[in-house]
Amino acid sequence: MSFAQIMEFLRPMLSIGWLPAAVACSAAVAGLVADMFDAEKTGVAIVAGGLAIAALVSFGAAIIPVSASTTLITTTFGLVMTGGAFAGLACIVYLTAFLSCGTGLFSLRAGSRASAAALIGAGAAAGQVLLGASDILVLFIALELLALIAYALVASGGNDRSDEAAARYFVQGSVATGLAVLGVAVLVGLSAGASGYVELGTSLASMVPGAALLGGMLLVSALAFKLGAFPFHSWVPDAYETAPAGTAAFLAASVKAAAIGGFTLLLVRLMTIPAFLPLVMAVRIIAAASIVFGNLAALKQTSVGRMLGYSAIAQVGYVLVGAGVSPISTESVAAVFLFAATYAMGAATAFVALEFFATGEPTWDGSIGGLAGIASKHPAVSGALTVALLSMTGIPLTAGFWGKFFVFYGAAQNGLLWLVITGLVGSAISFAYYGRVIRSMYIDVSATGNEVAAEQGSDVAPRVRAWPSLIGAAVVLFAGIAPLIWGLSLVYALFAFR
Amino acid sequence: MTILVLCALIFGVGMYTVLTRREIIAILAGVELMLGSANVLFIALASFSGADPGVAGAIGLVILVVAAAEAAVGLALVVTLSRRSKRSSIDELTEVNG
Amino acid sequence: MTLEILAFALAALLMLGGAAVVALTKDLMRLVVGLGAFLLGVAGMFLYYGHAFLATAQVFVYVGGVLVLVVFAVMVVHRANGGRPLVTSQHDIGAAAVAFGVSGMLVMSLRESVGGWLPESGTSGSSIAQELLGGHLVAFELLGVLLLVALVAVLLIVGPGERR
Amino acid sequence: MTLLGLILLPLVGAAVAWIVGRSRPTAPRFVAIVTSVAVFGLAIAALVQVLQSGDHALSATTKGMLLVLDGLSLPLVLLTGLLGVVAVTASWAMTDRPGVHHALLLALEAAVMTVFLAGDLILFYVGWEAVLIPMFFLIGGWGHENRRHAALKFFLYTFVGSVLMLAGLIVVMMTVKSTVIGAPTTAIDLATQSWLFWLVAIGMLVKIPVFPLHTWLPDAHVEAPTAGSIMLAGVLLKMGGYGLMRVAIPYAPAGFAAASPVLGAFGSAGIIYGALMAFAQVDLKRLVAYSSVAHMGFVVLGIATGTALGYAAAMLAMVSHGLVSALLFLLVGSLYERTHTREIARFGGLGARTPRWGGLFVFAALASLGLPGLSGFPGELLAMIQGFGAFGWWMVFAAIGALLGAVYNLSAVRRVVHGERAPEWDALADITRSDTIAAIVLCVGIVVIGVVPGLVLRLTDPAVTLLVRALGGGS
Amino acid sequence: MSLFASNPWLAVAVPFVVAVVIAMLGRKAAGATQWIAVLAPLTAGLVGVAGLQGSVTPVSAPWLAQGSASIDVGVTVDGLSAIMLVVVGVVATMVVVFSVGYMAHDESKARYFSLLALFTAAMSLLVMSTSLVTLFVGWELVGACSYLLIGFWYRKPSAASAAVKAFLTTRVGDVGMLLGLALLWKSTGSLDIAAITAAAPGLAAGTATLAALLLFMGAAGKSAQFPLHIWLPDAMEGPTPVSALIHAATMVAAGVFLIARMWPLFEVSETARAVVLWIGVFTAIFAATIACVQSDIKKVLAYSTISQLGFMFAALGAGAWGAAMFHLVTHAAFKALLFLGSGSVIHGTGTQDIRQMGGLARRMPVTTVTWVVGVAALAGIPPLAGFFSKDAVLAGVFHAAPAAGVVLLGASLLTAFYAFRVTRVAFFGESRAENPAHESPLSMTGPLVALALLALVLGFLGGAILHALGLEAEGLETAVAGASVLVAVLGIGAGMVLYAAEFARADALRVRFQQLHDFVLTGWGFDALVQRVIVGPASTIAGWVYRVIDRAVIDGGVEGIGMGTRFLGKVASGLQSGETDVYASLVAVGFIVLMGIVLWAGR
Repeated sequence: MSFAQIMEFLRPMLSIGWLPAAVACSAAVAGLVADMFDAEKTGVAIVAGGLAIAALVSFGAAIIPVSASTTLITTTFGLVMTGGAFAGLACIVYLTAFLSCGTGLFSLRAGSRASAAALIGAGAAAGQVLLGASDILVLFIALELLALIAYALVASGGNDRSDEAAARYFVQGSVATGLAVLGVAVLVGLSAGASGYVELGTSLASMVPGAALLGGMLLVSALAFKLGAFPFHSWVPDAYETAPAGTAAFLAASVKAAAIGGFTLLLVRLMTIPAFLPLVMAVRIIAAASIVFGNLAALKQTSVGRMLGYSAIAQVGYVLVGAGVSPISTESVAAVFLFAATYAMGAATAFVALEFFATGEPTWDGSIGGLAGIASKHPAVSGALTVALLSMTGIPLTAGFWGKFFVFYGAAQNGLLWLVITGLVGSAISFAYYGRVIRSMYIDVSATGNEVAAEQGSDVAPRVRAWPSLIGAAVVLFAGIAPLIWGLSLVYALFAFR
Repeated sequence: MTILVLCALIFGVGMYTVLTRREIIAILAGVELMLGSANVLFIALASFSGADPGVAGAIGLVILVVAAAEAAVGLALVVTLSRRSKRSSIDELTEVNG
Repeated sequence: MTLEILAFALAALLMLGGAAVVALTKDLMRLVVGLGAFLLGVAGMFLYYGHAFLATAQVFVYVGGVLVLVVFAVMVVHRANGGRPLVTSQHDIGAAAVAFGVSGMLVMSLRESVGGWLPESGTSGSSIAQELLGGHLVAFELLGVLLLVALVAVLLIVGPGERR
Repeated sequence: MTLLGLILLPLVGAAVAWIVGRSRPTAPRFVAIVTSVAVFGLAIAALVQVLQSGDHALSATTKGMLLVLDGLSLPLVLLTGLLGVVAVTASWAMTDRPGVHHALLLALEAAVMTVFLAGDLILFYVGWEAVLIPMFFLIGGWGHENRRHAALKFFLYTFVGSVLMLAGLIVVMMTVKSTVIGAPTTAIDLATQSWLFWLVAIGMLVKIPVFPLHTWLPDAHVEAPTAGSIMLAGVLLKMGGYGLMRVAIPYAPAGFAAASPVLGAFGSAGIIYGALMAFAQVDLKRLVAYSSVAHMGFVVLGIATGTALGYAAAMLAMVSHGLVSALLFLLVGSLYERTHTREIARFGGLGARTPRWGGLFVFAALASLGLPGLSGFPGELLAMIQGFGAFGWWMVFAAIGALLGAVYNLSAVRRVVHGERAPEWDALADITRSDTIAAIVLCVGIVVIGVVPGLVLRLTDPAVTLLVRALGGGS
Repeated sequence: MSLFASNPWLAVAVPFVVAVVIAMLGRKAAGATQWIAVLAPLTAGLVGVAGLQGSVTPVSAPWLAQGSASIDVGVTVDGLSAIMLVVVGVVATMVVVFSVGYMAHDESKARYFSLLALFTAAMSLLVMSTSLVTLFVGWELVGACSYLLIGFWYRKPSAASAAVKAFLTTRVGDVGMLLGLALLWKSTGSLDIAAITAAAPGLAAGTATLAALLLFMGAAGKSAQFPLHIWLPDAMEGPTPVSALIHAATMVAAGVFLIARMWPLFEVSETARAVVLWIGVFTAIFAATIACVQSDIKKVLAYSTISQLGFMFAALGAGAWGAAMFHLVTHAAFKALLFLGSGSVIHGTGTQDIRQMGGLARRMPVTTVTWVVGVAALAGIPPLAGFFSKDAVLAGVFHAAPAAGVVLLGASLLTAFYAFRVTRVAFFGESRAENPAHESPLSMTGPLVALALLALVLGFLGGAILHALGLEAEGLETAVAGASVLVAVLGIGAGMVLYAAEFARADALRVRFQQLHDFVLTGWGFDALVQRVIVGPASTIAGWVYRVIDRAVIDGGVEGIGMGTRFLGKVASGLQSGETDVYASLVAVGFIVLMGIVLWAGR
């Protein structure tokens, strides 16, 4: 049974767009049921399994050669686009969620792990909806759903610091939700209840430019807040620092990838209206601000989580460089999706590795210095974290390089050389803080000396799982090296708008 | 036109409450103000632009439910904050920074 | 005709009064009452626009549910430090400018697209169900997931409490 | 397929060395020596193939990669192969995590080979960046007190430079619409060329390093282990010069023509500055590091003349500097392993105590000051007389630089090898056998190229004439 | 002989192979190897003789070729190089033979003889090259060998620094020469000597003068002319045979050879010749005065060499390059004789200070006789070789610039005076040495006798030498000859009288002019000046530039940028102060700003 035959057999099933979301949600519910019977570990495992299946299904949907007859992008209920590039990005959303649950979320308090896993499962499903949303209402609901999940996951740390970060995140988030509701009210209200992008197109064109602009900007701001772009970034560092590393992986990777998808689609829709053309300038300014602020602020950090938070702000800046091109073409959206995928994989692997360290090394206080000499104790996971950090810096032979390359290539074709140089120099400076983590892991001698720590590490291992970070690193490395061997076209395979 | 000014005004008051109140419960109330006024604005605009009442109602209901869910989670946060670390005003919430 | 205007004015007054109380009062209990008044005003507004179902939903969900929750939260929070629960706020011009800046922008940009001063009352008719289960099925399903997630989230935030 | 082998073989070797190293600490060096010798053999096989092939170039493509080996890259590939072997022999007695050390060395060699063999711009950049990672770990892992700072400074400094180069390469790929390296079919318009050349060249100038952009080199060298220094000085610096000739100049000839006086000036300034700094050093390894800045000044000067002989001078100077600096670092490293200090003041009269090491060091110093008959001279002579043709009396500085070269080299010999024997080193052992073999190999190379530079020039002739004709430059 | 005629490159290859062989054999077979070393100069000499018969075929090949341009290298033996080869061959053979005895008890003999052979190879390459490039290669290799030989006893710190001083000072000259090469390459498009000399007349006057002067700078460095002469006296730290070979006969003569070889270039530019003339004259008189007060026998000879080279450059400057070459040949013979003589004296008495010698005539008869012959030749007493060559030089200089001629006469007077002063103090009068001196063995006295015979015979071969150079031999100028003989006799008299009977008169004279004496003793204070002005501050300047420019400015700048960004990072992260209301207002302000941008950009 060759690969093609398997694909042929699976084709009818894979073409159902919402299948992965259904699997993820049912897994979440099953996880909750298991939790009720105090079977917490199995609950998390069920959710993880469900997410794995969802990831595989959407991967299949992304790469199966769609016969010419069927429409390019299959839409479900006409409101959520699935298939093609959207399935590709959905696959990444599910994969990163799977990695996050795969760690077993041991850094959370006992008793709350299964519910957190359930939230992650439901969140991944909502993520797929968000990234494919072609209806303002669906976009809004998915956005708020993910917001609620995010507040809960940050608070799941179970200590004063995480409560404080969650509360602050909530206050900011509610202001953003207020703006979103206002946006929905204006856009949908004025277009006589038509919330789908298609009908919206016509009514927006006929609407008074000022109103359309206001509605559009409200929604863009809400999404920008979800992304954590510069003016709306304040929640990112606190959330990533205090949230338990496993859940932070979900927040940083899958939620962000989904938000990037949703944001880009909204931009594509809005950019068709002449009134919105200047929006591109705003996106570029946010991009540059995010890159500069994110990179600079991350330099001073001592906590790894907080540093990754600031670096996330910078990474969003790079995405917006790709999104801020004026004639948005399928190539530029594909480049943005690709970057979202490579960044999500990198971030997920990093946080999952931090989860391993947090539970494997109880004495670790989350600081960069605390990781000194850890490479000799946990060579595999430190290797995975190193690959993740190198990918986020954009060093070749990792997926991150291709992500950045195509985004900057697109922006350069658009004549945005100043933005490209800011982005590139920003990613060069980023090694100043990513590199410090690598340096402390490999080069610094740990205070307790390597020998003593080596044997002590072995007995804690059974509970803590290293395989999620290894899978993540393997994907990042494979995606980095494969294009060199099988050609650049492979890079577009997952995100081609065939 | 009056409904527009009214809703906009109340939205502003809600935002003002969120930005200036020290206690989180009061901030929650401010959030409710914002979301409620936005919902009313939607219904008004929908009826003005001749939307089918069913659709407007459905979307209105969606906004209402989302706002309610948000309030519930907000309250949960408030309760945990006061229970676990005896803090309810945002001036005490400055431990995580830098 | 005047009856409708009267009803509209009453609802508007309720909303505005409630909002003002929430923004300015020092006493937490009076704040809660203000919030209740505002929510009732919103329900009245829905009624005015002919969305009976929505009004009832508003009353039940908000005035019944959320308000009670708020009172409960107030009890929990202030049980600890006793005395009349006081509420302080740091009035500063900057925040006012920002807040009313947004509303000003709102008014300025929507001015043309919204007609005359007189509010028109909407026609009634409750075909919400067809809509929710027809064109907006996805929204309905997502709403269900959202509510489930809200429930789980609250449980997670509050924490497992004393295990059985 | 030999080209692909040149990249994959060291990678495989690295993996094997790393795996073997975890179990038996003595095994990886044998794996490393076998792999590096095999790679060098493959390089010679490639040389034979190129000589036999009609158009003096060899190319191999996989779906993703295009590898090209022609006159410009051949000498450097051979140099990399040779220095790979020398680096492994130099770290023969390495006891501190030998497995990882040799693995990193071989990985470094593979990355450098990718740069020299890259046929398309993306692969060129991938190789260019990939070099930083093993070097970072080599400097960090086996350095001395200041290794943490030096490793990060090295990585960041060259990374910012190469990121700007990437911006330039993106603009090139965009305007020329193809990523294959070579003179562009549709020439880029002159206006962009003027700044494009600098944008592309900045990454390379940092790597060479050209005079003001050199401060990362001494720190990196002082901290790098002997084998790391040999590869860093011997091969990594050449990527800059090679990059200029292979990528920067063909794509922006007009930009290069406008920039060549500035390049020439910085090149000559580098010669004097490097020599002056070397003379002022108290740390022997830092002295050799600054000597690299001086020697590479000749390379930049040669390239800046923009003539066939100028490029030939650059190639000769690069190959010669590769051999000479490798020999110097080998000797300084072996001395450090036995005395655990690099302070020149504490040395003295080592010629008497360690005659073999002393003799080799004097030979290396003479080669480093560009004594005729040794490899340094042809390159430097050509660079200067061509430089005179292009820049006239500015060459006085380059000539004075050559004089200063003699000053610091001979003063180093006087303070270390000659003079009274410091009592401290009475029981000092002479250079080890493995290091001697490696040193002898390098010395033979230095003399051969010094006496018969035609060997290198015959290889580079076709490629250089092609390059010059493409640019319409002078003879 | 035909073997050498057909392949002249043997003169370079054989010595090189000999050097490698001796080095390879190393300490073990030092005894045997030293005799192989003789082969090297012999081959050079034989090739020279073959060259004299004029039947040598030039050999050349491209050395640096790229694209359309190429620089060729090659070797040939014409009249000029044949003479030089013979001189090198003869003197080197004598030195090697002498060294066998002199270095008998030195344990690193192998290194000594291999370096000597290498030197011969380099000298032959220099002399026979057809292209300026190979000439420059030989030029620098000769400098390197002199560096290695001066610093032969490298354990002595003074020898080590003298070696470095020698190499660097000659290298300063080479800077000029390199620029000269570059200028010639640019203006004539080739570096072949034949091509350049052919194109010389066609060159613009300025370029020709400049090129000539630059080449002269190299020559002045190598031949220790003022101001680049400071290294030669210190070079005496090396073994005496080395001084005899390199610092008397061969290497230092390379400068004269270079100008002779590139004569057409000098012929064209008047000013260049004038510079050469006056530098030569000044050096002659300057060095002569210093030689008069030296107490170290080798230093006297060193300054004497500088002075005699001054004579040769004066002749060149005056246009009589034939006379210069003739004087070069004779000077090579008798100066090598004197150096080897001093070697034998040092070997015998164990000291170099003439004040501790005295009365050696009785103990070392052969050395004394040969020494006297040499000294007489140096002073220019007929019929010895010195007289004829110096006369030719003086004649040439008088023709061109009579004033210069008079100064040279003065210099000849001083030459005669210091020559016989040393002889009187060292060889006659009472013996002041503690342990009695002993005569050197035959292997050392043999070469002395041979060279003495040469000093006698060479005078008459003047015509043959000039003929070999392609010039016709003029007769003797009676007036000039008479004057020079008179001056010589006067000098000798003064020397003998002043230093008779325990130097009473000399000491009295010195006490009266003590200050002048000390000033002249230190080489007119020039050496100290160079030390204070150039060498001393060099390391402080380098240190200063390193600390200030490299560390503070450039590296400081780079580290500064690093710290700057880190500080900006602190500022940026300051924004995250933790106040919730700031965070919330940021969202609202963000929206307003965004809206503003879009409206402003859209207007």
